[in-house]
Amino acid sequence: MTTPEEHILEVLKGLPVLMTRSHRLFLSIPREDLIKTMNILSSELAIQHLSTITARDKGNDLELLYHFMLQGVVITIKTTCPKNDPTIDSIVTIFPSAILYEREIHDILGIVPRGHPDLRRLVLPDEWVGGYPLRKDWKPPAEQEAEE
Amino acid sequence: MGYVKLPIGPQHPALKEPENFTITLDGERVVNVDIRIGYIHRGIEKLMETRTYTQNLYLVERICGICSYAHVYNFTQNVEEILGLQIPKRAEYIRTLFLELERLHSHFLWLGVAGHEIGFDTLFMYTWQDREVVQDLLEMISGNRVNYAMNAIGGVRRDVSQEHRKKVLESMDYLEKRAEFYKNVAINEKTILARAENVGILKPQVALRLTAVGPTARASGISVDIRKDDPYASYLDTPFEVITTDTNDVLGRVVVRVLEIVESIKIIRYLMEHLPEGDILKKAPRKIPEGESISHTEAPRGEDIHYLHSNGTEKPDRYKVRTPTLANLPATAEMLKETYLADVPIIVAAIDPCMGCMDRVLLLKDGQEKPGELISGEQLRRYGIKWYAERGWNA
Amino acid sequence: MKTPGKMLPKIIGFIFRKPVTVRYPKERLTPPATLRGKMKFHLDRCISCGLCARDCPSGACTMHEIEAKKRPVFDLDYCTFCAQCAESCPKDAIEMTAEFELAHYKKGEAIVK
Amino acid sequence: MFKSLVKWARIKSPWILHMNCGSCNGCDIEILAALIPRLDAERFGVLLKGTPRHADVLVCTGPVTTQMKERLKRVYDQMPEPKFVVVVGQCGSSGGIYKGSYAVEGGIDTVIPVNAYVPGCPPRPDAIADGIIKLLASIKKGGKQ
Amino acid sequence: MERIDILLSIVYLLLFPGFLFLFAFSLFTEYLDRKIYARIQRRVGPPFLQPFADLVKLSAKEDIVPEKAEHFMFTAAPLIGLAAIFAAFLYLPIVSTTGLHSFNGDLVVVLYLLTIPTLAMFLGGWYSGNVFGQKGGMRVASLLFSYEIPFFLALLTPALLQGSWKMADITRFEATHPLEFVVSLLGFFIGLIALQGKLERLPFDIPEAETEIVAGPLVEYSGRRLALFRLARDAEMVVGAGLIAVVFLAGPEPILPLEPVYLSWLVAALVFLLKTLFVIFLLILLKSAVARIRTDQMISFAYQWLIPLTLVQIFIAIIVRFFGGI
Repeated sequence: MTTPEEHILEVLKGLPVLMTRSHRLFLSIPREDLIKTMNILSSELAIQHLSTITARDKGNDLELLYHFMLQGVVITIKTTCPKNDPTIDSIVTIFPSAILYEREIHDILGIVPRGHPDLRRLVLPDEWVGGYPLRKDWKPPAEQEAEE
Repeated sequence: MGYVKLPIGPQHPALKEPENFTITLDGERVVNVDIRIGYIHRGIEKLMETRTYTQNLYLVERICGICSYAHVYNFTQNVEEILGLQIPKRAEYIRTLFLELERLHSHFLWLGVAGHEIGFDTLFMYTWQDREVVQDLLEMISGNRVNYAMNAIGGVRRDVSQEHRKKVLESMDYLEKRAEFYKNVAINEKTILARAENVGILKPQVALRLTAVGPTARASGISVDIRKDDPYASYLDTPFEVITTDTNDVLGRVVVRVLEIVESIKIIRYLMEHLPEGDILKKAPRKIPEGESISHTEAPRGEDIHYLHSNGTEKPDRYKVRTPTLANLPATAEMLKETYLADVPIIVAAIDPCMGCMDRVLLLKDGQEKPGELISGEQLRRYGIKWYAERGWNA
Repeated sequence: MKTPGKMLPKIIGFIFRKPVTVRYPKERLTPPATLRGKMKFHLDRCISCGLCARDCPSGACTMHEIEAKKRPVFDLDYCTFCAQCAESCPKDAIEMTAEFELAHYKKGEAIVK
Repeated sequence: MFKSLVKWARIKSPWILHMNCGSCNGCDIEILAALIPRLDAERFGVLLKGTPRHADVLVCTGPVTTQMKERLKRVYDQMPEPKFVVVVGQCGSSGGIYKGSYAVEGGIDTVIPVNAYVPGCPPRPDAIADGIIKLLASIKKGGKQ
Repeated sequence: MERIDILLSIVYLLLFPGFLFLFAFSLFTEYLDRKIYARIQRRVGPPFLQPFADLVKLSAKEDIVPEKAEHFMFTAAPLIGLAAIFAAFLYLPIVSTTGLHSFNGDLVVVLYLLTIPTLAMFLGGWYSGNVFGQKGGMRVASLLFSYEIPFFLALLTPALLQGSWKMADITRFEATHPLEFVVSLLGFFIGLIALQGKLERLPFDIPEAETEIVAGPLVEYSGRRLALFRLARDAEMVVGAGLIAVVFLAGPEPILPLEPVYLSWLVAALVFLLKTLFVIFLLILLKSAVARIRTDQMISFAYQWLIPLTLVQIFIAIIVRFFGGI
């Protein structure tokens, strides 16, 4: 019997999959390939469980991590987008539960998922004007004003 | 009288935490639900980047007061993975003990809350009284009833003595009897059945598609349990079963939780009887090398996943938390459709919502899958704000 | 059988039995000895290292210069009672006691020096 | 005579409204735990009410997030006089562990006047009962009428 | 002689068993209700004077009329409710078989008077201008018929058996025919359940379901008016339970011919009170071990079970009467 990891590695053969420890797989892809990869995950691996989407500020780039789970194995798809063009294809049509997580990253880091059906202001209060708090160069509104 | 919009929350007796469900009603039937969360967004993720790992131990605990230990466990597991630190076996067992005690207390708490939501206050009083037994154990071992501050990076801070062991085992006997009693009440009391059976239906396919987790998913017949799928702590050693039911309704969620109480009791017995000797704490450095790690655990409410990226300093570079309640929200919106107003509290309660967890980053969720079904989400929201301002009620 | 009032036969007797209530404040629950309550500070053991203030997660413990000696001052309004300060202290100058009735009327009234 | 009767009634019948202004739930469940058979706050006449119109004592928890600030104020304004506020937990008292976050105000008393503080994270249910008793004692002594 | 009559009337109206007594007894039943409920939950429960303290405290509180509320109706609703209850109480035969103003058909008058507090509740909720209050008011109104019909019909049974609409006659008849209770046993329980619904207590506290619509019609009420509503609720419990005690359990009967006459009145009142307390006790037990049901479930319960069963009861009564009575 093959373990879930072996099964995944078999399907994703040819892609640069990194295994840090058992049950943890990482795969870095360019952002153009995102939808293609997601389709593979969804159709060939029959993954339905998107755990969450993490985004982080790497300095000049913003890194996105899509954490999926299949039988206890966490598969993380990594991709980046530059800070001056923070857009990414939305995966809502493939994974409906991403609707929440994409709004979250839109709100706290200002990444725009293209094709997202409902991108209302969702981070922080409605009247929030202070920018994206989880970016590294972010400062609290009070400090921003003081600098100006 | 046409459609009525009823705001439940942010300050509402059904929700012990501030959230807002704007419910559109046609008579007593729910036409639409708009879920607005984020009232208790405290910016913890950003705050964590400004604190040292030691300080974060306590901050991460306060993401949520009910499943606090699951969060701390995830945090320490992440840090230890990056450090490559193997913690002592005894510490591992004590951590598992706490994870399970927490599940016990959370499930008892939930039973009471569910009883309260359907007006069964006697059940609420009884389960909470029994919950005190678990709380006493937690307090006895850790020194606090809720935020235990039990973990340190590299192990646990307090040991379990012989005396504690005896007390834990005694309490388990009592709790097992009580769990049996509640099971009987839940599946035989007619008025509970009237409120729980065929209420809040969540079909397995829908549950999978909307990534329901924890007892919510297991009540829809999906056998998902991180403790089995990706064993952490000492779950590999411990024998236990994953409880599922296939009724897909609130009653199923009650039964799953009651049976999980029984399973937890079994696990705790095993742990207490096989507690290995040895150290409980290994010294860890203050600076954590660069790296990244993902940790997920089966919190009482479902899969709780944390991501840590460290950059070689004393403070984390990015810490991300996704809590089970957030994952269950889309499913809740689905369950609420076409139900009665009276069922709203119990359906919401059935996922065991823990808004404190969810709101550490702010989110705004619109329950409508298809915007513009009644009026668009944006209009609805504007209307809601205006409504509050006009009525001055609790907005 | 599935009937309403299933619990009633089992619980009706409680009307005539003694309630389980602990009549606080007349009677008291005995808190366990491990309880993390109000801390006690031993000035004679303190070496003014400041480790407690460095590790305090909530800024309850701050270093102040009192009578020509740097020493920690604890404000209970900030304290999370995590006992990290007691753990960080190399000289065991901080000790947690089981005292937990700390309610007060004004902010800043509950200070441990 | 009538005045002292009213005072007596006020001390004997504190109805509470519990409001979470962004706490982690720890304090909230401990407040509820003060109502259960173990401590039974109804002995002091405490009833947990759902609407601010019925309540005498507002029991607040949490560091007051930006979003809850206005709502806390409004709930406080809706309560009929005389009203009292008890803060439970360290984050409600001062912002505590969340101090410095962009999303919190830092303490209930930055928004509304507070009559009593109960430190702890979270306090034991008996400590919360102690807070209520101390509040009632201060009403008895005079305090706010 | 006449002067003494007037004096007695005043005493009857104001002191015993009139307003003051009803006031005190209502508060006592609330205490009893909360205490027994607490004891079933293994708690100590409130102290003896708790309901009184609540009442005094509420009366001394600030009284807010929300801007959105219709001022007149909002203020009048609790008074209407309380007045109707107090009026209904006067007709109950308490100290003797006659009551103060006993006449043929007083049973029907009391039944109608008992409907008014419900309507007052609806009006209060509706005019409070709050969406929860309106929702609660709607629920009050929509549930009205589901318990009013069985309540009326169930209370008819003894009247049918006896052939009179006068409560005094009914109690007298019951005192002499104890078997009558057995025949109308079903009606007694239906009356109890319907009364529970009328009082909006568990499992029928749908109009003020705390976890759904906060406090229903009472959401905007504060201070004095809330106190009046609470008092009306307690008094309604006393009067409703008293009515059931009168109609099914023979009220103050059997009356002992004691000398002087007020001693026999006192004993009669005591008997009546004990019977009322028994009914209230049953109501409390019913409350303590059930969950709240839904509006639709309550309506279907009323139409599927309560009403047909009441009709069965009435049928039994008619047959018994047809074959020569008991």
